Amino acid sequence: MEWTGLSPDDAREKLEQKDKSKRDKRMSLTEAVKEFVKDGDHVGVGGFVNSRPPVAIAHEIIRQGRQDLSLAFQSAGLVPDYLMGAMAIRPDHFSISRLEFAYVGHEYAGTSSMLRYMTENNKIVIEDWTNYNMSTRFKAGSMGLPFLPTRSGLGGDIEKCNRSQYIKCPFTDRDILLVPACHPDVGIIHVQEADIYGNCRIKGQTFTCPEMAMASKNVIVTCEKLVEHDVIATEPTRTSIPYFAVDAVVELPFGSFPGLCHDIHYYGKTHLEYYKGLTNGFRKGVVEPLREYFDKYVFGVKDTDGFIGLMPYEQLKYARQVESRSLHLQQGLQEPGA
Amino acid sequence: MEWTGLSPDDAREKLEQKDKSKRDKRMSLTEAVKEFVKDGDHVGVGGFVNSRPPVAIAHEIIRQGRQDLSLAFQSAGLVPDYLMGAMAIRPDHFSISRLEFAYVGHEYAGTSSMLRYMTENNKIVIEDWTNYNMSTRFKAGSMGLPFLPTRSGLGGDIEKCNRSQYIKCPFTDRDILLVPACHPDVGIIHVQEADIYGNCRIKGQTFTCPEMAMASKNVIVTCEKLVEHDVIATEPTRTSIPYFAVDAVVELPFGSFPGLCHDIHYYGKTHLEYYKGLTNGFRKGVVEPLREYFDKYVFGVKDTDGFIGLMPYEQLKYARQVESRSLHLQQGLQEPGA
Amino acid sequence: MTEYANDFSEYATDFSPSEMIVTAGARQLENKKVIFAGTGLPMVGITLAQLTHGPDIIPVFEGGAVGPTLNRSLPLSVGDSRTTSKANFIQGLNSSFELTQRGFIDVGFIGGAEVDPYGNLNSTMIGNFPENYMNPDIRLPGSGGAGDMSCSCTYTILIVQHELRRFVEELQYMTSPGHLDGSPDARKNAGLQGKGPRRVITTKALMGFDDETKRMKILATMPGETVESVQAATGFELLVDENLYEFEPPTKEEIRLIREDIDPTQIYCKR
Amino acid sequence: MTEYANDFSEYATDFSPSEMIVTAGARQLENKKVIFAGTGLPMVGITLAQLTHGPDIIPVFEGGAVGPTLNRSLPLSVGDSRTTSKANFIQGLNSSFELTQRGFIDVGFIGGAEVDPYGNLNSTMIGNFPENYMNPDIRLPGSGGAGDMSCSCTYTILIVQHELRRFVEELQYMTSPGHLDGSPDARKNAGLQGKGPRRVITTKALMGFDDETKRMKILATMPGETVESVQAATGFELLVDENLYEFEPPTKEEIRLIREDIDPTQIYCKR
Repeated sequence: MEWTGLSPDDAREKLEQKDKSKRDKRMSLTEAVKEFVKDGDHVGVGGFVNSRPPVAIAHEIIRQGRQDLSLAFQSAGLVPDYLMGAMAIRPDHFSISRLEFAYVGHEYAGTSSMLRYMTENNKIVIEDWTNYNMSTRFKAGSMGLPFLPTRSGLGGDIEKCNRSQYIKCPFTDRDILLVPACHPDVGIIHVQEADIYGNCRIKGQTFTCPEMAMASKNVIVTCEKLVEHDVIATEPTRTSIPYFAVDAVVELPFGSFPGLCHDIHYYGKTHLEYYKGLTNGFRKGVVEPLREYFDKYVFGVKDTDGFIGLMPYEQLKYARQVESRSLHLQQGLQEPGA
Repeated sequence: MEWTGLSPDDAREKLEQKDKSKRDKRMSLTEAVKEFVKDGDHVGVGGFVNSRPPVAIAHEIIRQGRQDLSLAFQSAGLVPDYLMGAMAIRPDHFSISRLEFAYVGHEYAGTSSMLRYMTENNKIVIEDWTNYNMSTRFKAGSMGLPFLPTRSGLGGDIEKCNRSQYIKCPFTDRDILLVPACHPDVGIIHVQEADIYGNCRIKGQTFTCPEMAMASKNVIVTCEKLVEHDVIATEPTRTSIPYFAVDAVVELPFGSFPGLCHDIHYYGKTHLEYYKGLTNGFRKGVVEPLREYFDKYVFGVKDTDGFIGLMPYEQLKYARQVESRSLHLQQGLQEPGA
Repeated sequence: MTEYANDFSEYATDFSPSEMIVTAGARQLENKKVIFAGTGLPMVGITLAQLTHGPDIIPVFEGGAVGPTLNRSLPLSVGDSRTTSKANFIQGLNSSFELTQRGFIDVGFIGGAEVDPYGNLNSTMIGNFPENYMNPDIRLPGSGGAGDMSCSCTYTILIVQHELRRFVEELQYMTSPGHLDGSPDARKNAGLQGKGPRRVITTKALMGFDDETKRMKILATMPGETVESVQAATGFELLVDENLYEFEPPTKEEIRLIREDIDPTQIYCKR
Repeated sequence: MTEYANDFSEYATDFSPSEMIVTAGARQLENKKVIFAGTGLPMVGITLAQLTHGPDIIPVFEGGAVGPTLNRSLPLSVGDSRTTSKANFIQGLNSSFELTQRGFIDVGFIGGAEVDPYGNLNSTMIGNFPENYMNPDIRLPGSGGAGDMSCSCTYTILIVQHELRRFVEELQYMTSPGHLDGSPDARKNAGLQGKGPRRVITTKALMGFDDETKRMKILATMPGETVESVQAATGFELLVDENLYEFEPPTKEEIRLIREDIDPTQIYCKR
């Protein structure tokens, strides 16, 4: 078995050796990416499709430039599309060599042109799984197990393109699939709230973020809002990720924009669809607009504040207003610039 | 493999056939036990040691009388001690034939005299596991899997007395243990809050109650307090057990007394130690006081309200007052009758 | 054929293929059942069902929400915050799929790009598999959760656009298992738990599967279609049910709900 | 030998064996480490450590609490609500043990009834195993979580009452694996992750394990004890460390904390 990221025994060994004390882990995103994302790393991408995608972290990785990253996630849209877009534009500066995943796309906003470009032109190694397979792989890692059994991803062709293994269940005598753990070198996750130690509170669906955090060797968390440790300690059953699974805490409002951040803001639909349109164009040979996008929105800014600062205020305001509202309260709201 | 409770395939089949609609599931404890606990059933016991033990349900099962129950839990004290006590006193009326467990005892209050009596006199079949093994078995059941792998319960004699199986991990080539799922016929669980549909909110540690509920064929829940469905729907991330895993909801304050119920009341130490003392006496041949206890506190009352009604009010009040308080706020409080 | 309308005047006369398919999908969903909703048209269908005959349907979304009320406008994703409103229970992907694997989900409602006679779906690639797996002719988005729903929901309902190139005797890649090769106990022998696809809903027909051979058969033709026109758009031979009937058209009320209340900006349901 | 006191006048002169053992246990716990606390004396020891040199110790309890402050008086159980006060994270048993299996727990602090030279523990039964497994001479409570901590904490510290019948060459039943048969890589070959026992603390001695043979060796004798008196209470031959020393007695402050603040009603720590 060739492990991407860490093998289960290596992951255990590294964690045993780690300092698990409760200490202030705040740092800038620049520092965090410098320290925890290396060439060749296996990167676990938090969020789900375009919900809580770690866009800010992805942009910073692109700015700093890395080579030969591999990515692991269940379903994602913006983050792989930004990373593959950057590679398409400046492969000398940034590249990914492998994807382990279940879905790349934007659901309502269509399939991923960058996935099509990379695969149809044979620029990247892929390994297909189902959503549950990938979630299970992170879960196995978070549990300290080399594999978990599953009854998903069987019977068709998916199991033939990945490293899962059949066994005959010794209890039922029926075939069952085992999926190997996934231990990313680094997990990148955006959450609503964290304290300075790294205790995280996720609002709404957790997706597979807690499992990914606990499976990864290192974890960078960006949060909408830093909260007092007392807030965490008052209701510890609401902590989604315990502090000792986190290495860097970066307070970064709009850290998943133009994706959605539950309870904070809805999609930045206008910008999301704008970027999506540029990738569609790129796949059809219209290269320059995508390059200009990166020059302006990623390389042209120092950090996430710079990126968000380029968004029309009305779009940010709309995204905040429309989130978590009933149809009735949505009346009269309309996204500007759409 | 001989399955106690349901086999994984049977458990799946039964659940597929079940009505999973959202409907009012309130009933009396008498009705719930009559409908869902049958002779020969494999019973999953919720709670942990004497925290949230389903005492009221256990008493009602004893009152109604059942034969040949088998019990499954990680660590428990009062519930198995009540059930084994009842069997010791009136084996014609009530009996259990098998225990699958990791620990029977009361921690600070000592080991279980009833476990000693039953095993040392060869009256019961036992199967030893670790706490994590049993928790994993319920978890496997809750996940719809016939087994889960684990690195606990290996290397010693525990694995030799139970139905776990070694395999060589196909990914690491290292030995790893597989523990079979546990699907009780009925799970008995006490929680702090539930709505009429069966959505449950557990305060504090969940122990293994959610997993047990989702693994069991049927589930009886007693709750300290029935809450409006709106309370659940306002913060659904706090729901510990989803409604469709529950078959009967019984509002029953003090349903785990003299055990502890997080945030509601601390142990009824005086009564707990009183009962524990009677079982110690019984093992040494002093039979009558235990019989008198059951005649008074279990058979002599109609229901849980009757049992709690026999407790001195000051003890109930103390148990409520002392719960969740800092040492400072505990000053001046003292358990009456101790 | 008048289960949904009192008389012919209540039928819509102007509706698009997407609207027909969504209406047909909604009508297949029984009230009080637990229904795992795939992305796209299934989300519109489930909302329509909730607003008509199925107010007590329990939707489940793979992002982690069980039993929400879909009252915040159409979700743009199965991980959208709009799938969580007034839910009963919310966790994450592992939880949703474990509930499915355990048997809590009655129906999986899924879309697919390519389907074969046994209801197997492809949403991974067009091209030669395995030779060109790494560089396919067309790369599709991948399984997402569809492969999981297909494996473990008690049964599934599929929505597919009815085109010759999408209804093929042999898939180029099998992403989501249906009845596999149709042999007896094929699913069980493969290690699967759910019973597989029960219905296929298209712009042209409502289809089921033969009890014996597990091959697709026409149960009803959509308004304006015939067995011949359906067969002509299908790349394999379809069986025809002995009780074949004509599917009842959408009512004006159904179309109004789709256009005004559910998908006014035509996100999924084009006119 | 004066790490814990400035001069001899600070030592307690009146203390019980339990109080000695708890003090010794507490002193073995490093500050800022994650420590999984078994029931009974380990809970007293961890609280004492938090109140002295280890304010930043992170206690973990199998009931589900990570990193609580033990400020509500001594828990009567590892599932007690008192283990949850101001915790960082609370779930349930699977979560605690998964964290352990993953490698998040530095130290497991465990009590046991019977121990062998390799630090293997018995807390299941006295009698012939396997013959009399179903009807033992004495049935003990069972593994609880001790077997799990022994398997998967990075290392463990054991507390055992030092009596001849409890220190035996061969256990009647091995509940919690220590160094197994002491052979190289015995734990790894058995499929275990943690490194096994590092310290054994008793009323008579502080012990460790030989690097090569993995057999128990005396590191320090408790006040009033000698190598001979320790050996005389042990049912197998003990090695003696070349740097053997006399263990520093409890200070008056340590005893005061135990008696006044931690266990005033002598729940675990008898006088």
